[in-house]
Formats: sequence, structure tokens, C-alpha cells
Amino acid sequence: MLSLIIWAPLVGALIVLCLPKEKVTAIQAVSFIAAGVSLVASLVMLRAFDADSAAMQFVERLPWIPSLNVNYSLGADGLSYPLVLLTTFMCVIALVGSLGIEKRVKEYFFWFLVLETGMLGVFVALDFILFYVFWELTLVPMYFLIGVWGGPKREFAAIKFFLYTLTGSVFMFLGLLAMYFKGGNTFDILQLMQLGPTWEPRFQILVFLALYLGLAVKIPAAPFHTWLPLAHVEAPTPISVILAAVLLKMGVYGLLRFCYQILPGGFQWFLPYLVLIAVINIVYGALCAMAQTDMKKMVAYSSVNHMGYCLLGIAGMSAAGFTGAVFQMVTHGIITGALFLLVGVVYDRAHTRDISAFGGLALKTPVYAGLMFLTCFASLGLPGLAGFVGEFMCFLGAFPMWKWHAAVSVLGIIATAAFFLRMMQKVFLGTFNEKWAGIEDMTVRELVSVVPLAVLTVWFGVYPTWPLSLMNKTIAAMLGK
Amino acid sequence: MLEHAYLIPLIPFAASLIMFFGAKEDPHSPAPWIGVGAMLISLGLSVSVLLAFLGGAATYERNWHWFSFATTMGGKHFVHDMPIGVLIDGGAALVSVVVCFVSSLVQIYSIAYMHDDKRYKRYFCFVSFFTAAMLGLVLSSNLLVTFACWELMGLTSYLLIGFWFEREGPCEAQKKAFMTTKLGDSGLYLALLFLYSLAGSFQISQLGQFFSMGYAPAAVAAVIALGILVGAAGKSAQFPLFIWLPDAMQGPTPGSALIHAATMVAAGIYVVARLYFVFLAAPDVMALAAWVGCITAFMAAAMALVSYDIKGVLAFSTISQLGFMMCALGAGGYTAALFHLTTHAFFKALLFLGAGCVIHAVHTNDMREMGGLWTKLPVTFWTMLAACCAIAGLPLFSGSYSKDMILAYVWEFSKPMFWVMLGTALMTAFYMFRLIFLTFTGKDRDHEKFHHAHEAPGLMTVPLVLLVIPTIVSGLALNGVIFKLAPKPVLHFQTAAAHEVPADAHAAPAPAPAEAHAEAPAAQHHGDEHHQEGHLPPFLHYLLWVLVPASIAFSFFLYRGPKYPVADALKSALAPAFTLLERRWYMDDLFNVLVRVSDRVAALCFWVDANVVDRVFVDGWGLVMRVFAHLSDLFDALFVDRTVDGFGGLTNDVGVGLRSFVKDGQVQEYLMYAAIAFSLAATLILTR
Amino acid sequence: MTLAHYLAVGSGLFLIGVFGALTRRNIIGILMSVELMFNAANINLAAFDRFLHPGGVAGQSLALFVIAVAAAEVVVGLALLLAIYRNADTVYAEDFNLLKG
Amino acid sequence: MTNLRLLAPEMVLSGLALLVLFVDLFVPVKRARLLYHLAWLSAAGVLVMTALTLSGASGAHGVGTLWSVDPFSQFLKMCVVMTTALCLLMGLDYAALPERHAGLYSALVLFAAAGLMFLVSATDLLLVFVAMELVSLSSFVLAGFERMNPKSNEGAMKYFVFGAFSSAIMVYGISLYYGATGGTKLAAAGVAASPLLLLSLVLILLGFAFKASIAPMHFWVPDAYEGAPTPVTTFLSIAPKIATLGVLVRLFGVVFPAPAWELTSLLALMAVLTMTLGNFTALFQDDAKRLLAYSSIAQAGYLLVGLAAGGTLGQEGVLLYAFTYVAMNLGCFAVTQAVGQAAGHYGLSAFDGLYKRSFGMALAMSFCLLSLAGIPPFAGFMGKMYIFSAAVKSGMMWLAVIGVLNSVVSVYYYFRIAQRMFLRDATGEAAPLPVGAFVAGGVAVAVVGVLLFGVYPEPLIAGVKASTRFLP
Amino acid sequence: MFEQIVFWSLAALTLGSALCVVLMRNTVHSSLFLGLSLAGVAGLYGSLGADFLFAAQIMVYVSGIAVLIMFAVMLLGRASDLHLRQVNDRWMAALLVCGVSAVGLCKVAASFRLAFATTPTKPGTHALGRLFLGEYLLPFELVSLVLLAALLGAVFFTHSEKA
Repeated sequence: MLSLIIWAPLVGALIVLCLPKEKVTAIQAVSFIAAGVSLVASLVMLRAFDADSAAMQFVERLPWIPSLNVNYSLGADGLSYPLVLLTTFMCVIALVGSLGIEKRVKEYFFWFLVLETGMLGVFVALDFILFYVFWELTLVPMYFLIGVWGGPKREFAAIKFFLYTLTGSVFMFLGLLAMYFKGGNTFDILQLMQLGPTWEPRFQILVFLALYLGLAVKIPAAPFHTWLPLAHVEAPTPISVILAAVLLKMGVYGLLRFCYQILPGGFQWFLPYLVLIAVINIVYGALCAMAQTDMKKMVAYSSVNHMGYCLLGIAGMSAAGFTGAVFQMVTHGIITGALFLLVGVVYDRAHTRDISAFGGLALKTPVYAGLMFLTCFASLGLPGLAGFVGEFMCFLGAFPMWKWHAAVSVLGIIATAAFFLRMMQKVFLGTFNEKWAGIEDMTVRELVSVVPLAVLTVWFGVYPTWPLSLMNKTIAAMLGK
Repeated sequence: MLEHAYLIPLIPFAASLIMFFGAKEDPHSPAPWIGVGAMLISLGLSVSVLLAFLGGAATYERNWHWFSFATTMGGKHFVHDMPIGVLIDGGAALVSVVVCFVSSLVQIYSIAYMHDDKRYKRYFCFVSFFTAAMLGLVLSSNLLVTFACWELMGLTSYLLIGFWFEREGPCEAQKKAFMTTKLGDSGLYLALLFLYSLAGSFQISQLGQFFSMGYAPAAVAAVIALGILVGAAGKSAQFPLFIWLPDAMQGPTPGSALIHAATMVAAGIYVVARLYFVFLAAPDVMALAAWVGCITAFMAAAMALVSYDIKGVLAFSTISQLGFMMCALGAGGYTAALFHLTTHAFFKALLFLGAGCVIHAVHTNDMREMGGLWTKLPVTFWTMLAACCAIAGLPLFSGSYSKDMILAYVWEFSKPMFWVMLGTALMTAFYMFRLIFLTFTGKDRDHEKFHHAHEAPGLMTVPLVLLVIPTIVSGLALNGVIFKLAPKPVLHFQTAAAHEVPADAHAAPAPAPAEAHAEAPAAQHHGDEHHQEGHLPPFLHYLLWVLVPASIAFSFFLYRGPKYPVADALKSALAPAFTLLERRWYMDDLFNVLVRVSDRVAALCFWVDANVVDRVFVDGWGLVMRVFAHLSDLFDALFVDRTVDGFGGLTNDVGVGLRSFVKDGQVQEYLMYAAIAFSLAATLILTR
Repeated sequence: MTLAHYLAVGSGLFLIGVFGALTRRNIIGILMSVELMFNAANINLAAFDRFLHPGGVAGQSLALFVIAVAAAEVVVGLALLLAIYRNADTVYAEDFNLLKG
Repeated sequence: MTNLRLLAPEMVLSGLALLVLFVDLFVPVKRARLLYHLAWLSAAGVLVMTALTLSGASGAHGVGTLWSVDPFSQFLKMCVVMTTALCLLMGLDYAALPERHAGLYSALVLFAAAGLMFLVSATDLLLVFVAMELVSLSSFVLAGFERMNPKSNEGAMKYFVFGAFSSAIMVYGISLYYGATGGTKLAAAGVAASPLLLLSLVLILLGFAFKASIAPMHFWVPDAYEGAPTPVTTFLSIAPKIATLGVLVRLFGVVFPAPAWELTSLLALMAVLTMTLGNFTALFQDDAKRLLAYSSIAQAGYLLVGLAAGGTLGQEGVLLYAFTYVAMNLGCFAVTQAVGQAAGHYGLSAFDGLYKRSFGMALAMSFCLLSLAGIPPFAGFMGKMYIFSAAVKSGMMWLAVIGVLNSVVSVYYYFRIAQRMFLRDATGEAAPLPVGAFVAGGVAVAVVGVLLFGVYPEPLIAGVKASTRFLP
Repeated sequence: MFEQIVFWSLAALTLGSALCVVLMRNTVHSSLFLGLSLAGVAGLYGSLGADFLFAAQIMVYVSGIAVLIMFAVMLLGRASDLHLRQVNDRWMAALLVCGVSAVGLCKVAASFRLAFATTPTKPGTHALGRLFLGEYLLPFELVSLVLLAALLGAVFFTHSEKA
């Protein structure tokens, strides 16, 4: 089942590759079917998924490279399954957003589907080599997606993204190798989870640092975050969505899955620094966002800030914090995805994202403004919307251990509110800027991509039972070990 | 009816949803009546609940499962259930009735007031939503829900202040309001975190027990109380966060009446009262709260003295009255605060709605352009006069009961504070009647506006009249039952301790003045003394009866005519003081400085990000290599076609450095390096 | 006479060859210098045969191979040089700088 | 008597080379392409033959007087012959080769291939030397094969001068080795580790380094590669490198277990130098062939990491990497040849907008480049993984760190090509890229290899493991 | 005694001529000195008793290669050559490199300063022959391929093609 989810997009990609590039509709249809199969399959899995079990489910295991004891092994638990759902869902949403792509359609959808396979694989791989393959598999399509369909500085952004991430991940790779030998030639993640905690602290710390470097770039944790604003700004809208919604989650997922579960010693050692980084991410990210005039860049920095909440939750070493981190990952994916889509909407019309170029848009585009308000408020953590739940639980988890850090981080919440409010004021409120007299409200396609996200935002904010129930047991068990 | 109490917030919530999704934007839309109807149902429910409590019902709590999440407590990891539900005591019932009542009337009033607005439906939607949130806050048994409602009220406040967003003023104001309250909310946020990490629950009843049993260390309780106080200061516009409220008046007037006068701003007071057990465990913070309230009341009243904006005066008076409530809470007057909250809601709503009628009539906020309107707007005049009497504390009007009760607590708490509060009360009487005199009496100052003024339609005046009733009688009606309805909570461990060690260091309010020292603990400890509390010594009563009319008279003396030479003379004589007040104690400027500083910090952060953090990792090694290359006399090589655009220093400069070894393509240079390798091998190996 | 003497001569010749290869501007000069280096190795081989492995001829045979190969190299080198000379009219090493960087 | 039959494949190949020369006498210039076909078929035949010896139990293992044949050497020989066959195929579509010298060209390539095969099996420095000279001399001529092209001339000349110089150094090293051990056998049984022996080994190593383009003997590489005809460049960049590294594995892994000789650190140092110099210098190249030349230097550095790491894992790593390297480098050069030929130059701008002109070629090129960069799921990743795990296992974490960082740097220049192919548009009209059938075939083989062994490397790894099993 | 005189004179001849080869301004002179130096080496072979090597050196090197080079010099020489410096400006670095290497190589030589020849010289041609047709058969044959390749290359390069 997991295999189906992972490979369906790749199969779709290959089909797309075989289609002639003039048949745009066919290409789009195939892409939707491929991504749709993944989505449906992951939803169908919901029925079989046992939320009361902390164990790996849907485990698949086939020998892949027996000589090296590398296996094709997949599995999902309460930590990864929500992220799988998020990925399949956001990919379909981003595909809807991609319908506006007119340049080199075939290649676009090809790379997009390859990217989806990579992302899904990262979350369900239970073998380090498999994991690493998927991890890197996300890089190449991303490079092309940013590089070909991006903004004016796309080439630079693409290569910077690639090199930055690769630099981190090669260290992670070395860490994996070190664990392989330490663990008696195994890349099996579950097995290493048993072995890892028994290793001597020094080794754990070293390997932790190696893994952390790779993950931190992806998260992105300060000070390795500078690739993010550029990549986000330059990427085409759907790709920004994917980047924010899924790619960043890979880092936090890795932190929870590997760093914590395999190397608790190293994790414990790193906690004081981790929480510091979290605080920097939160406060500094929010302040940087405050200084932005480009909406997309602002949202990008807000991602830095939001991932800081995840880190804070993780640093709390408590179930509430971990739950908060995972939940925050999901909700950040939804909310920031929607934000990028919405920024894309205005950019498509006005060809500028400069905050001060607008004014009073709410008059002309009430639906757009309403959705934007909803999403912004969700992002700044208004209770009743999804953003609050994760954020609050992160704080809740971190607070018993890191009171002062949490208190300082609250400044970040205020700054977040400040920049979102200012953006809304300058763009949507105030006197109408006559320059945009001809601007139109959202089209059906745009609504189709944003409204589901908005619905989820409200749903998860008001009644987060369902997503939480998926992860509760796993996280309690994770910490209970 | 208690078991259906949960419907009280849900009905308006449903109404707002129905209006939002179901109704079209249309001046003749029946949508507002949905809101009004919902409100009336809620009102009925809450009245029945109140009646139950008046009949002696016990505190009622009912919870449902909301969501559960994994959590860690005391080293154990388990799945924690988060319930959602209602917790109703007398105070909650009382406040919910107030909210429903005021909201119903405001909505009825608004039907006429907002009739010509193009976002007619949206307005009612917001108001219903606000009411739902407020009722949720009042009734919720779960502090997290309380907080959520608290924030949602902030949202509706934001939306309503900026309701006319085409103009820049409301937009600035709404942002300011949201940000300032958010600043305060962060305190409440931290308090919540602290409470949970301490007690492992958000259930107010459980938290109450926890504190009541004395499980909370005093220092922790103090920190939590401080956090709550900060939150309340933001929401209830206490010093120093009151700056947002005057600006918030740029929204529709009925909205202001409901949100920024009668109910939402009282939420801070209400939450402090709801979590009073925390404050009881932290006497220091209580004293602080009292002083904060006192300072707020005084500063706001002073500002009201010089304002000519009719809504501005009301806004300052709101702040001032909220200061009274906060002061009462700090001084131990739990019941008094709730009492004043109730009466204030009625008369302040009335005042605002009345002001709305005035503005409706003359299309200006400036009282200097009004005058003599009582002939044109008789209903408005008489109702507002009643409200002014109430707020000024004239005997028999509701305000006098609650205000006297507060003053009584303050008298017991601290004498200096009492005199400040007394002065503030007199100032209140002065500026409120100043408003009446400037607006309604004397001759018209702006003939044009006067001429066009006319009484508001019935939909607007009926609510005024309806509000007059509680404005007058609620004080008298509640005075007898309020102590039974909302008795001050008691901490069991302190009462227990009081029997053994009367001067328990734990409970002693250190910063309180000396004379309060002996009395305050006693006041806290003995619930049966409540009936003796809340009454001023008789001589002070007489003093009030003399001074209040005197200040009204003084006001009349100053502002009776179309011109007010004495006031102007005073103004020129006390110019610095007037300027200080007109500039709102320079608090706005302080706020602007804060904003500017934070903008600067943000810009600095971003500069650092783009020019330091980014470059350290991208170009840092490049710098090192450049130095290295310079030392190796390869500097010229650095200027050889730097083809690599952006990415970096590291790769770029190292590459240039390395390439310069062979940049000429001379084969004998190649040989040279081979020979060097040879000679190094020969020498190093053989001469070891 | 000891082996050391022969080895010293070999070393000297080798180093002279190296020096020449590094400094002669003319490619033929470089070629000649390289030949000197080959010969230095051959002297070593012959000397080792004589002093360390009397009666053995492995060194000598190796030297013969070297001679043969060196001859082949000279032939190819000179032919190549001739071809270049026809095209570029130069035999100086520093003139070969089309390819660089 | 001397177990010569073990060397049947290379002797057959030499014979076939002579046959090609002989046939050349009778083939008219117009039909000269026949000779190419004959040549690549010979190589393919020998490939099959080698593979058969590997599968046959008897033929795959044995020791001659100066050589030893084992699965290890056979594996490398297969790589070499495979490369040879594919390069000859590429030559069929390379217009700049003079038709009338087809026989000579083919024969020289086959000579070089035969030399490399001998080299791989050699256990005696004499054979090593002679085989290497055979390779060198053939290569010198091949590098200058476009003799009217001044660049080709110059590249060949530099190659020659450097080659002669380094082989002189190597011969000197051999002479010292003879002095130290009393023979030229690569078997150090009972020989004390004297400084003399160490020096001789280092000098011999320098000679090998020249062939494998390892720093500091790599300077000739870009010049010779840029000047040489592209099929020759392809051949030179692959076959000698992997053969030489193979011999070094035998030398340091079997004959002189490196750790005992303190040469490990030297090898590691050279690996670092090679990788770093190769990668960083490649960043600035604007000529595709030159860029790939520097990249191939860097690749030699990675191979050397495996060598320095040693152990079974390192040996296997070298073989595995060598094999994947054949596929990926060949693919790159084949596409480059097609592109360069169409554009008339090998500047990077020739790649502009390739996606529009030939999407398949562009995709193939990027796959091969990604593989060279070591990005999964391409075969190069498996090779790198193997090599760096060997380094990690043998405790040379620092070397692995430098190695992976280098591979990050390499991405930058590999992506300069990818960037031009996909992210830029050609300046002029985007005419479809003419791709010869043979080049296309070569590319296809390479891409299949790169993908197949990237996704499912098990058979390859099993083969590699079997091949190194005989090494002690 | 005689042995020493022979050795020293041959050594002086070899090294002196070699120095001339690398230092002479006139390339023709250089090539002449090359012949002389190679002859000196041949003499050293003789003094070491390597008779076949001696013969091969004279035949291949002195009369073959040196002459070939001399021809090449004359063929490829330009009129201006005589006025040009034949040593490039890297000579100081080169000298340094050689000097440093010399230290190491002298150590090698010095380590054998006690290795005297204990047995008289004897002709090795016979043994060589056996070796070439026995153990060294393969490389011997391979050398023929080397020479063939060189020959083909030489022909290819020198063949004047004006087509």
C-alpha cells in the first residue's frame, strides 16, 4: 500500500515523459491521476491505520542490496502517517495551482511528480539508504522546478538551494555511514533505534551533529536558513507551496525520527543549543519577516519563525511538545501553503509582490481578502484556527523545561502578529490604490486550490481531535521508551 | 435550564455563521433579525440561568470531550484529554445576562444605525460572532477555551474597529488595538503555560482546587498572576496598555458601545475575577493590580477632562471605570468589581448608544460644534442624563452602589489610594456632566448642524429607553443579592492557616500600606464578613454626597454657555498640564517609539541576515582564501574572470587560487610541480 | 669503487636531466634531458646488478627494455614535434599556451 | 610453461589490432568505416571472451611469471574493453577523424586497450612498465590525432613531455626498487621496509599517478583532453584511470599492504589534493571537455580515497566506482561530443537550451552528471557510498568529510552544464540536435547503466564482491 | 687504481657532457654533447661489466637516438635560435628543486658506500637471451608492439598531408 502511494507519482511521471509535449491536457490529467491515486490510497489507508498502536504499520520489507544489508523497507506510524497525508494532499493542491503553468508543461509535471515520490519516500523509508535516496531525490526536481519556472533570480536561487541542502545532507550521509558500522552493518532504522541508545555518548554526539547539519539546513534552523527566502521568492507558486508545506517538514521529521530515537544521548546533549536555535528562529525569523517588503519573502521568513516553534516543541522533550511539533508541521504546511497560493494569486494579477504597491484591495477582491485574512490570522496563531493548536502545544511542551526561552519566544509571536497585520493593512485596507482598478477576484481554479486549505485550517483549529488522535499513541510511546 | 447553558454562546455563533454564509449583502436583508433573535434566545436562557442562581443554585460544571493529546507530566507520558464545557457560577450568570442584554439592544439599535452601510450584513455577523466569543469566555470551564475566546474577541474587535477600512485612520487604529492587546495577551499566554505546567490541567475548577489547597508556591503564583494581570491590562485597557482604546472609537458607534465599552473590555476584569484564586495566592500582585487600576482610573479621567470628542470622553471614561474595577479586584473587592462591571455595562452602553444618536444627528464628534441639542433629541438627552447620573455616582442610580462599594474596599485597602480614587470619582462626575452640558444644554454653537439634527428613529431610541431601566435600578436590585450571587472565593489553606498562625508570612501583603496590613488578611479570611464589607464609613458617604454635586456644579459653571471662557482661561493657565493630557500622557508617542524601535531592530536583523549570516556561510571561506591567496602573492589571480556570479566566495576564491598554479598553461610549470613532488618525496622520506 | 659511486653518478645524471627538463626552452632540449634521466636509471640498474646481485641480469634486461622504450618515445616525440613545427612554426615550450586555465 | 594462456583475451586483442592494420591495407578509403566496425567488434568479442574466462572456473584464476589473472583483474579488463568498444563506437560518429587513418586509429586504440589489460594483470614492474609505455605511446599519438588542429598538437605535445618525464621518474623508481628488493616482482615477501624501498614506491606511484591523473601529476590532463579527439578523450579519461587504480589496489592492497607502509597517509593526501584541485579548478572552465577533464581528475581522487581507505570495502569500492564511472563519464562525453560537433566548439554555451533541441540527450546528460556528482538514485551514488563508507570504516573520517564536501563543490560545475541545458535558451534558432546512431547507442548504454545500477546495484555489488574475493 | 681512473673519467665525461647538454646555448652543441654523455654512460656500463648493455647503448643511443635528435635539431632549428636564451627563467626554482632532491638521493647513494663488488665481472649476454625468450617473453613481445605503435605514430605525424 505504501509502495503504491510512493510509486504512483513516479509512474505518472514516466507516463508524462512519454506523452508528446503538445498534449497539455493529457499531461495534466495523468499528473492528477497519479497524485490522486496517492491521495486516495493514503486516505484509504486511514481505515486500516490503527491509531491506538505505536508500532510501525503497513511495513513492507524486501531485500534491495543484500550485499550491504540494505533493504527496501517502508512503514508508517503516527509520526509519519500524518505527514504522508499532508504530502499527498498538498501535492494535489499544488497541482491545482500548477494548472496555470504554461511554459514547458510536460517537464514541469514530470519533475513535479518525481518530487512527490521523493518526498513521500522520505517519510516512510525505514532504511537509511532508502531514506537518503529519497531525501536527495527531492533535490534534483526542486532544482529544475525553481530553476526553470522561477522568478528573475531563479538560476542562482536554484543552485543555492541545491548546494546548501546538499552540503548539509552529505554530512548526514557520513553520519549514516558511521551508524552503519557502529550498528554492525545495518541501515535498518528500527534496528538502529534499539541499538543507538546504547552507544557511548561521544559517538552519539558526533553522529547527532552530522545528522543535525543535514536536517538543520532543511528545517531550516538558524543559521542555516538563508537559502530559504531566496528559494521561496524565486520558486513558482505551487513549488513554494510544496517547499514550505512538505520539504521543510523533512528536516523536523528527521530530527524526531532519527536524532531523537536513535541518538537520545546526542539529542540530550544538544538540547540547550537546540532550544537556543529555536528561540533564534522564532524571534529572529519574525523580526526578519518584519523587515520585508516582498510578501513572499515575508511569508518565507515566517516559515523560519514557524519552524522555530517546532524546534521549541521538540526541545521540550515532552509529549505535548512533540505532538505540538508534529501538529505544527501539518498545520504550517496547510497554512503556509495557502499563504503562498494566495500571494501567487495577487502576483499573477499585479506582477508585483511589493507590500506597499497595493492598498485597499479588500474593496475589489473581498473573497481574496477574506481568505487572506483567515490564513494570516491562522499563521499568526489566532485560536480557533489551526496555527494556534500546534504553536500552543509546542510552547506547552517546552515550557516546563525552558521557561525563559519560552518567555522570550513569545516576543516572536508578537512580532509575527505585527508583520502579518501590517501586510494586511497595507495590501487590503486603507484607501484603494486606483492603479489596480482592473483587478479581479479569485478564479474558480484558485478557489479550488485554496478553499480546501482554508476549510482544514478552521477544522483543525476548532476540532483537532482527528489529526491528534493519529499521532498521540506513537508520540507517547516514543517518549516512553 | 442550567443543562442547556452551553447553548448560550452557541446560538449567536450559529447565527453569525448563518448570516455569513446564508445572507446576501442587502440593506433590506432580514439577516440582522437572525442575530437579534438568536441574541434574545440566549438572553432568555441566561436570564433563566441567573434566576436559578438567584434561587441558590450551586456552581454548575459540565464537560464534553474535545480532543486529546499526548503529554508529559511528572516524567510520565500519556494521552491527556482536553475537555470543553461550561462552568457557571453566579458571577458568570450575571455577566452573561449583561452581555446578552446589551448585545440584543445594540443589535436592535444597529439595524437602524447601520442601515445605509454597504457592509450591513457583515457588521451583524461580526457582532453576533463577538457575542458568541464573549459568552464563551464567560461560561467556559476550560481556560484554554477562555483564552481562545479572548483572542477571538480581539479579532472581532480588530474587524469592527477597522470596519470602514477604506479610511486610513481605522486601519491604523485596528492594528494598534490588536497589537497592544496582543502584547498583553502574551502575558496571559505565559500564565496559561505556567498554569498547565504546574497543575496539568486547564480546567478552571481544577485549577481553583489546586490553588485552594495551596499546592502552588507563592512565587509561582505571583508570576502567573502577573501574567494574567498583563493580559487583563491589555484587554481591559489598563495602564500602560490603555492607548489603544481611544483610537478604537473609529469603528461604528454601536459596535464600540458593545465591545469597547460594555463587554469586551470588561473581559480582562472578568478573567482576573474568574482566576481570582491565583491572585489570592499572590497578594503582592493583587496590590500591584490595585495600583495599576488606580493609576489607570486617574490618568484616564484626567484625559477625559480635556477631550472635546464625545466618543473620546466616553472612551476615557471607560478606561477610567475599568481602572475602578481593577482597583477593586486588587483591593480585594471581588464582588464589587463584578458589580461595577454589571452596572457599568448598562450605563456605558447607554452612553455610547446615546452618543451614537447624537453623532447620527449632527454628523460630528466634536462637542464644540454641538450644544442645545436637548430640544432636538429629547429621548437621547434624558436617557443619557440618566446614564451620566449613574456613572457620576449620584445616589440611587446604579453606579453609586457599585462605586461606593469599590471605594469602601479601597478605603480598607489603602488610604492614599482611596483619596486618589475619590478624586477620580469626582473628576468622573465633572467630565460626564461636562459632556452633557456641552452637548445638550445651552445654545447651539454650530447652527447648520443644529438645524439638521433630528431625533433618531424608534429602533434606536427604544434600546436607549430599555437601557435606562437597568441603568437606574440594577444597583438597587443587585445590591442586596450580589454578595450571595458572586461571593468572593476563598483559599482553603489560607483560612486553615489563619486559625493557627494569623500572620502567615505566606499570605501577608507586603507592599500594602501599614494600616491595611492588619486588615487585608482578615478581610480575605473570613467569608462571613462579606456583608460588613462594601460599605463606606458614614462620614465618607456624606462627603461623597456633597462633593459629587459640587463637581457637577463646577462643570455647569464652566461649560454652561456657548463659550467657556473660564475653561479657556484655565487651559492657558495650566497649558503644560493640558498639553500633557491632550497628548494622552505621551503614551502614544511612547508606543510609536516602541514601534519604530522594533522596526529598526527588524531591519537590522534582516541586514544581518542578508549580509552576515548568509555571507558567513557562503562567502566566509572565500574571505579566508582571499587572505591566503594574497599571502601567496596570487592576488592578481583573483581578478581573473570571476565568472561565477553569486554562489560563492568559497568555491570561487579557492578555485581561483588553485587555478593560478597553472594559469599560463606552460608545460614546464607542470613538470615543475611533478619535480617538486619528486624532490619532496626524496627528501622527506630519506632524511627522516 | 663502491655502489655508492655509481649511484651518485646516476643521481647526478638524473638531477641534471630534471634540471634540463625544467629549464630548456626548446622541446628537443627537454627531450634530451629526459633521455638523460632514463640513462640515469639505467646506470642504477646496471650498478645494482653488479654490486648487489652479481651474476644476475634482471637489471640489465630491464635497462634494455628501457632503452628500447626510450627510443620509441624519442621517435614519437620527434615526429610529433615535426608535425607541430609544420603547423605552428615553433619548438619552444612557452609558445604552447593555447590550452590553459 | 608460463601460463600465457591466462592472458588469452589481451593477446587476442593485440592480434586483432594487428589484423585491423592488416585489413587496412586492403580497404579503400571510402569503406574505411568498416575498420571501425571491425575494431569495435573485436573489442566486443574480447569482452565476451573475458567474461567467459570469468565465468569459467579454471580460466579466471592463475599466476604467470610476470602476471596473475584473477576475477579482480578480469573485472577491470572487462571495464577497459567495454570502454574501448564504446569509444570506438563513438568514433564512428566523430567527423574530425580522418577516414584514411581509420585503421591506424582503431589499431592504436586497441593497442592501448591491450596495454591496459596487460597492465591490470601485471605483477612485475617490468611488465607494468612496458604495458604502460604501450598505452602511453598509443595515447600520445591518439591525443594528437587531429594533427591539423593546433590544439590537438599542443595537447599531445604536453601530454608527451609530461608523460616522458613521469615515466623517467618511474623508471628511476623501478631502478631503486630493484636495488631495494633485488627484483622487479611486486611481491614484498621478506623485504624490510627501508627508506629506499619507500622512495622507490613513491616514485613508482608518481608514475602511476600520471596515468591515473592523480595530483600532482595531473596537469597534463585538461590540455590533452581538450586537444584530443573526443572519443579519444573519452577513452583516456576512463580506461587508463581505472586500470591504473586497479593495479594500485593490487600493489597496495595485496603486494604491500599499505597500512604497514605508512603510505596510506600519502595516498590520502594525494586523494585530497586530487579531489580538491580537480573540483575547484573545474569551477572555472568554460569548455565542456576541459570541465569534464577536471571532473575526471576529481573522480580519480574519489577512487584514490577508496584505495587509501583500503580493506575489502575499499577494494570493492574502487571496483564498483570504476564500473559506474565507465558508464557515467562515457555518457557525459558522448553527449558532449554530439553537442560540440553540432556547435563546432565545446564551449559551455554549446549546451544552451539543449532541452529544446534534444530532450533525451539533455536528460541523459543530466543523469550522467548527477551520477558523477554522486546524487542518488544514480549509479555514481552507490560508488561514492561504497568508497566513503570504506573511509569511514577505516577511521579516516576526515578524508570522508573532505570527499563529500568535494562532491558538493562538484555539483556546482556539473550543474553549470545542467543549467545551460535546461534553464537557458539557445541564442539562435533551436535546431534539433543531430545525434549519430552510434553516439545515441553509447549514451543509451551509459544511461541504462547509470540508472540500473543506481536503482538496483545488487548484481554489480555481487560481481564486485566476487571479484575481490581472491584478493587476500 | 685503473678502475678508479676509468670510473672517475667516465663519470666526469658523463656528467660534464650532461651539464653541457642542459646548459649550452646552441642546441646543436647540446645534441652533440648528448651523444658524448650517452657514450660516457656506455662506458660506465662497460666498467660495470654489462657488455650487452654497453653494446646496446652504443648502438641504440649513441648512434641511434643521439643522431636522430641531432637531425631533428637541424631540421627544426630556426635561424634565430642561436640568439635566444635556451634556458627559461625558472632555472632558480629548478636549481632549488634539484638541490633539495640531491640531498635525498645522496643519502641513497651513501647508504651503499660499503657495497663493494666481490666477484669479477662476467658476460651476461647469454643469460639475457634466456631471460628474454623465457621469463620475459611477454614483455619482450610487447616491446615490439610498443615499437610498432611508435613507428605508426611517427609515420602518421611526419607524413606530409596536403590533401
